[in-house]
Amino acid sequence: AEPAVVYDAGGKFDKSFNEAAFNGMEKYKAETGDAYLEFEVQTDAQREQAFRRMAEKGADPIIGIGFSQADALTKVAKEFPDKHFAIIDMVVDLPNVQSIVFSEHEGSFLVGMLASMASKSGKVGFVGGMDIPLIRRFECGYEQGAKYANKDAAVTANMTGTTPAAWNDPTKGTELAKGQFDQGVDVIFAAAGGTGTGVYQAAKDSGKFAIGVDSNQNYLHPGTMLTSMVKRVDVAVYNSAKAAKDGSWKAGVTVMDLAHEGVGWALDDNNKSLITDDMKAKVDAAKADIISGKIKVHDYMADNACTY
Amino acid sequence: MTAAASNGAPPPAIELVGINKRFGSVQANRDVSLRVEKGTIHGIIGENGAGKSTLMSIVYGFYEADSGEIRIDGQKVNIRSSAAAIAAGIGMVHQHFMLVESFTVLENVMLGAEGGAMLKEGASKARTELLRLGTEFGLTVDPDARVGDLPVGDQQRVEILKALFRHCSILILDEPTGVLTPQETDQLFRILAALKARGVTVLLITHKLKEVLAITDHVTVMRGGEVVADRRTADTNANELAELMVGRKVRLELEKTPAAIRAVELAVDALSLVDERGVTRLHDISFNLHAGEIVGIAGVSGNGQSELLETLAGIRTPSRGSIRLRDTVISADSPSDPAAMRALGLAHVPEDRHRLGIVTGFPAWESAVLGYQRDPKLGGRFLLNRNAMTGRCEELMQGFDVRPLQPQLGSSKFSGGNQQKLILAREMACQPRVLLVGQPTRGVDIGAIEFIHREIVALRDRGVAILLVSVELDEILALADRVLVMNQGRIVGEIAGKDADERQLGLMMTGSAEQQRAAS
Amino acid sequence: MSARPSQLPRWIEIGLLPIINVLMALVVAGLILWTIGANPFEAIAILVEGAFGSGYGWGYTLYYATSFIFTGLAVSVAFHAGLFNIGGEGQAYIGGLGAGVVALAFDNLLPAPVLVPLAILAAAAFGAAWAIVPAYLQAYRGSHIVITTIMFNFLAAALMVYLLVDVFRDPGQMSTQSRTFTENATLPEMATAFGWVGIKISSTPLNLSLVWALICCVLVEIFIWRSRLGYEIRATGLAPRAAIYAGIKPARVVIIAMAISGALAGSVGVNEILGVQHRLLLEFVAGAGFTGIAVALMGRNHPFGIVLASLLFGALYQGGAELAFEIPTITREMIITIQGLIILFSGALAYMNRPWVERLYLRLVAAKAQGASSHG
Amino acid sequence: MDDTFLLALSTLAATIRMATPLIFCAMAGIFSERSGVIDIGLEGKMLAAAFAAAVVAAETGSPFIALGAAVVVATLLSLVHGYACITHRGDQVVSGVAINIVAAGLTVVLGHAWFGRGGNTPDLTPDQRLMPIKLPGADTLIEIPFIGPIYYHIISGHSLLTYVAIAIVPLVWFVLYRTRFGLRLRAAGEAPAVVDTAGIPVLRLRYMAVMIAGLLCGIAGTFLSISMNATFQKEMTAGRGFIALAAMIFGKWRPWPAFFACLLFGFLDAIAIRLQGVALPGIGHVPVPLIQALPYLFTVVLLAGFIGKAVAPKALGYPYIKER
Ligand SMILES: Nc1ncnc2c1ncn2[C@@H]1O[C@H](COP(=O)(O)OP(=O)(O)OP(=O)(O)O)[C@@H](O)[C@H]1O
Ligand SMILES: Nc1ncnc2c1ncn2[C@@H]1O[C@H](COP(=O)(O)OP(=O)(O)OP(=O)(O)O)[C@@H](O)[C@H]1O
Ligand SMILES: [Mg+2]
Ligand SMILES: [Mg+2]
Repeated sequence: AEPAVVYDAGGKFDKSFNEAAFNGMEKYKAETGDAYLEFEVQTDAQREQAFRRMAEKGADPIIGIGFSQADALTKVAKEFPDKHFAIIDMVVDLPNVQSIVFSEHEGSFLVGMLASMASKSGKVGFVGGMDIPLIRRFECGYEQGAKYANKDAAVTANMTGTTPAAWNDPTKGTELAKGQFDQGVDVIFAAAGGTGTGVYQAAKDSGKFAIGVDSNQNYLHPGTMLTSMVKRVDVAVYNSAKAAKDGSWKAGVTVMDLAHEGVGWALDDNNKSLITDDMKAKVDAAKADIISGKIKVHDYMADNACTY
Repeated sequence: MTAAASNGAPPPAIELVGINKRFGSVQANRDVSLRVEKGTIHGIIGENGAGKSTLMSIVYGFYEADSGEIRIDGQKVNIRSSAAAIAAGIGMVHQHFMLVESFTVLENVMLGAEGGAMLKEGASKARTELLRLGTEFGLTVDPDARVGDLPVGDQQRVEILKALFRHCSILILDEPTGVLTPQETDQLFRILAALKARGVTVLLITHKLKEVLAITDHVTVMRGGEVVADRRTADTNANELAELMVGRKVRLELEKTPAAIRAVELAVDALSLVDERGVTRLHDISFNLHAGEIVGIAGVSGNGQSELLETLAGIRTPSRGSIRLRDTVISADSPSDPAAMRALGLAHVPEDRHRLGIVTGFPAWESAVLGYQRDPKLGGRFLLNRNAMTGRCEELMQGFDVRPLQPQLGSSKFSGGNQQKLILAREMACQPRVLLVGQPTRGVDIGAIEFIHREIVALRDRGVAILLVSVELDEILALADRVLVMNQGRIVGEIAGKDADERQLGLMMTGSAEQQRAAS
Repeated sequence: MSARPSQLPRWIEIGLLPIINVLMALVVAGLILWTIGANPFEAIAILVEGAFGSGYGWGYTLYYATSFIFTGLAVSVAFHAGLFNIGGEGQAYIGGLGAGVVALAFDNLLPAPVLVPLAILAAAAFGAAWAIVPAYLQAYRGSHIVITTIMFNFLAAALMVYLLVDVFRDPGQMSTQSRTFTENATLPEMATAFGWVGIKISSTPLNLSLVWALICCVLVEIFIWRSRLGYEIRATGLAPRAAIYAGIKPARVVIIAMAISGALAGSVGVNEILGVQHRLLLEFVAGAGFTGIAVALMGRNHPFGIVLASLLFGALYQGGAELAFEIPTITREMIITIQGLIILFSGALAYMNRPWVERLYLRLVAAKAQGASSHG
Repeated sequence: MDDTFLLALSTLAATIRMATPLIFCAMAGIFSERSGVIDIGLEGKMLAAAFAAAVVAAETGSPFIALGAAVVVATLLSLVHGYACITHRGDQVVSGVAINIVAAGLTVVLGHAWFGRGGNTPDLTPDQRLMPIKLPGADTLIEIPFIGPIYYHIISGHSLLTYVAIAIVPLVWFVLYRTRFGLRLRAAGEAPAVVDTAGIPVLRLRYMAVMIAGLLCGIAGTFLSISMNATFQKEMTAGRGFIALAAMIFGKWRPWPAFFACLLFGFLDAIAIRLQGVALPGIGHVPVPLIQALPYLFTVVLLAGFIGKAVAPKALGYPYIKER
């Protein structure tokens, strides 16, 4: 059966995690030659509709992208106990559902370290899309990482807005970035969907650094993009589809953390000149420490607070 | 064409041949033919809805005739837009002013004749020209005043100035005197005479036979969309014209018994009103209104009569002084509102019937209960009963001969006279103890005036106290038992109705006005 | 002859002309589909079939239409008072909050027959409250209602983000939503309701809110066109000065009309929160408030027209989704474009076809009359 | 002290940047609405223009050709609006809503068809964009205390289009109040029948007005996609058209007051950005969404407290029907 993917409201080209899922499916398609089904939801009611339609069409597995899909997916997964489902960023406890969650805070910690090591002013910035728990988890890990690398580092954080436009407002992103630059910030990590493009552009125009999110966005502005906090939704989606094809599919929770290469930071030709050996060494060490448990990165979701 | 010119006599300035115009089911003009000689003043009269305005709008390119021909100076012309009419030398003063209220006088005059892409150069020329026209014709208006702030009389001047400013050779005036005082009317007629002397052809629509007889050379009578008669003014008289218009004999004189005055219904004491902009509109007004009498308020429009009516009706709150209606005292401290005043038995026929008296977007049966929408007879606690409302409307229409007798028809589709009759019917039907009436016959035809006047007197005879505001001195003289003259927000004189005459009232109204003007 | 006093019979006016308009929109949409390589006939067949071809399609179409009826009525009631309420979006959002708050507070205490009506009232009350503030500011402070209602949309969004993240969210829960209500606070699905009387229909989000929406239509119809207050509202909207003359207090009318408007918009929360989601969540209004503007105006501000226009918009949403399911090359944005074109052609260009239809009709009538007279 | 001074400067500079698209759109709205045509479609026209500018800049490399293309596209949409509302007397609000929706959909459809990547257009290089301009002497004058930094931060360093935006306000004022065209246009919005009886074609005037509105929206869109940003992104106007509409009403349909309303909105936004995360004296940390709500709250308060009643052009929203 063909796999199916139901993207979240951001749409499959959000330059962010929906797009990562899309990339994963494209890779699957390229490797296996199998087609896949997809749908971009526009209203909340369409979520359930989409899962059910995919199930009725015989798709397998059916992958829901984003925490908002949980309720609809739960409902449909119960109706189709023989089908395989997967959900990203959320835990759904059913025997036919694979829940894939990412340790964004760990990845954010590493790019936070890089940010404060690259910063000359000791001030680093964060731009989030909306003030929601997921984004706070990014922010908290980033802050902790920045302070870990330089305990005097100051973190300035901004959220873009409170309507869906917050994820698609590069102009506001530009302005938020300029506002932070004016306060002395010289590296900004944006976890704000399409708004991030504005942040990166502003960094480029002002000769500062920016850090991408979800996908590897280093290619956007070589020389400006210090790195990207990658969240391997592509890998997760690919694995899930592949496992179903191979018959090795398993239900349960998969935690995509540093140890499992589920999150991380991107180093490639586009940014290698910006990352000194020293920086790389320190980050690699911290990574090892996190994996070994020596460094505890605080998960905002653990206690709804950023305490570390 | 040239043939006409060759036989010696100059061709008529305007000649209309077989004009037809239909609006839906209404044949507004039926095969209308008309000749207007150059350099004459030509009157057009007819009942409300006779098709006069429609005809003139066709000449002015505002409507397009379904068939027929227009000839100007013997040449057939095709007037498809106002621009074409203006190019043909036609100017028009519309029945409903065509003025931008938020603009200044100067801007209104310039609109369409700015004299260049930039306003500056044109404006200074226009200013000089206005000054010239002002002195030449005695038509002075402050060029920088906002038109919306001007009294209607001045707005009328602006309309005429607009036409003169464009140097038209044919001037159409659609009921220009409806809002003017006798003095202003005289002045307008002097202007028209001066224009005529200069070779301008004037077409004058009016409901006032006196005016027709006074100033026109020819008169055309219309009825039901058709021309029913054409007369040289010298060869006709008021009674004949009235009969031609209405199609029956009309009694032009109102018969009225002396008033049987009873108790005071409405007592106004030292009433003053300062408006939102801080201008004092009413100054220390005091008078009593008794049951069974008609008190007329005479005055040039814009001297506080409208504000007086609105204050008495509860629309405005007095700034000082008081109004006592039966046992209720209304003052700044204990304000009232129109609904409360109605409940006390006060009815009000507003001056501005289009904007106040009816809701033009409502069908007649809804407008027929405006102000009485809370009347328990019209429905239950929350809901209105449509049958009751339509029934009420039909009764009112029958009682006052409102035509057409169609409660479902949109309020705006009735002619002014019929709208007015409906409003009067509505306000009189509630058996008020006090009736405020503003300009009850403005723009209304003779037949309807006769009817309305008789109804007002009949109401008085039933013991209602009536306050009548009118700029028509004829009307005041015909109806009022007592006349108060208003000027600049004050009452400047009082005369018993039987002693009053036009000249004397006119002097009181304007004489002091000129004194004031000279003083300031 | 002007377009105003129509000479067309009603079946042309409200039947044939709208159909011609929608057909024109479909032709243009078809052209666009054709340029991107989709088969327009197939696509339009899927769209129509998807919206109306099955009980399932009808269910979704009517479910969307329910919200649009509420917001369309909301816009129209304000419109009758001469007010342009752009704030339906925010009022609906806060209405949902009202329903949700009551549900969360009492869903373990009160039985459904008590709680659901209470939550419905709360939705209306919260929506009304959110509309009354701009109304008050317009009535007594002269603030322009268009601006204040736009601002109140943003304020509602901000408030909801705050509440859902920091107040109503279960700690440890990633989703920006409250806990799910118990059965006591849910409005039954239409499928369930039909089940009570033994009729089986497909399970869709369509719920009893539709009945409430239709009741609201009737109530609005009666209120606006037959009640004393409705008379006063319309008088104020059409002729403010005449209304004052008639003893109507404009400030009172503004506040009452906006309160009713807000209550109607707030009822979107009944459909979405009590009927479908059974929990509070972010962005559940999804533009229904703005769609209500187009719905009201296309429905000529009349409940019956609003129901028809809502049905059209509901069909576009549901049929559009089916189109996206069935034809992979047709994206979400393609469907948005088609929706926009249909609004353009059957809404804004609604009068475009009238002159020629009128001419044609009059000619046919004249020919018939002539034929009849020559034969008779 | 020095820090607060610099903060103030940066806030003001941000104010001007944020206000730029609003100014163009508000002026566009003034033209259209003063002629009697409601323009809810500012958002859609700006969005379509942003798209056109980004596409053409990427293809031709010239920001000025891009500007021209954006203006053409936005003006074409205006013509659609005019055709619906002026010629066919369609509802002006519905037409505007339709334009907004079509623009939101079509930009992505076309962008995706041409470039892939979900409607984003290719990233632009600085020479394809309208970059900030450093005014002569900015670098040397900055040494002068007080005046220097003001010159450097606030006056210098903006996009060409920002300067155009500021210059356009007196121009709009001049056109509206000092030219024949403006006089007629304002009259068309107040009393179209008067304009008609003065022999001036009302419909043509209104068409001109909506086309000028299109032109100005075109510049606004260009500013967003190739000056402020370096790419087009779906729905990147993010509601600015509506805020501009609010600014226009706030300014009572007059150019200067509307201009100041735009600056005010820009300023409140700039302030709110800088207040996030700052502990307010006496209140402490305010939740971020509430800070984000401040500009809107302020607007409501200002509107209720200080601004008199706004009266729309009398004929606004009414198609001119000449009965024949
Ligand atoms: N725009 C219109 N649409 C429909 N019917 C109209 C229109 N204008 C005029 N009519 C009808 O045409 C007839 C003639 O109207 P017209 O305005 O010419 O009358 P009038 O002689 O000027 O009346 P009045 O003395 O009241 O000014 C009326 O019966 C009216 O109902
Ligand atoms: N849109 C319309 N539809 C139908 N009839 C109309 C329309 N507009 C005007 N009329 C008719 O045209 C005639 C003249 O209208 P108008 O408003 O000028 O009334 P009027 O009697 O001339 O008013 P006034 O009392 O101010 O002189 C009226 O008989 C009215 O019925
Ligand atoms: Mg007339
Ligand atoms: Mg008349």
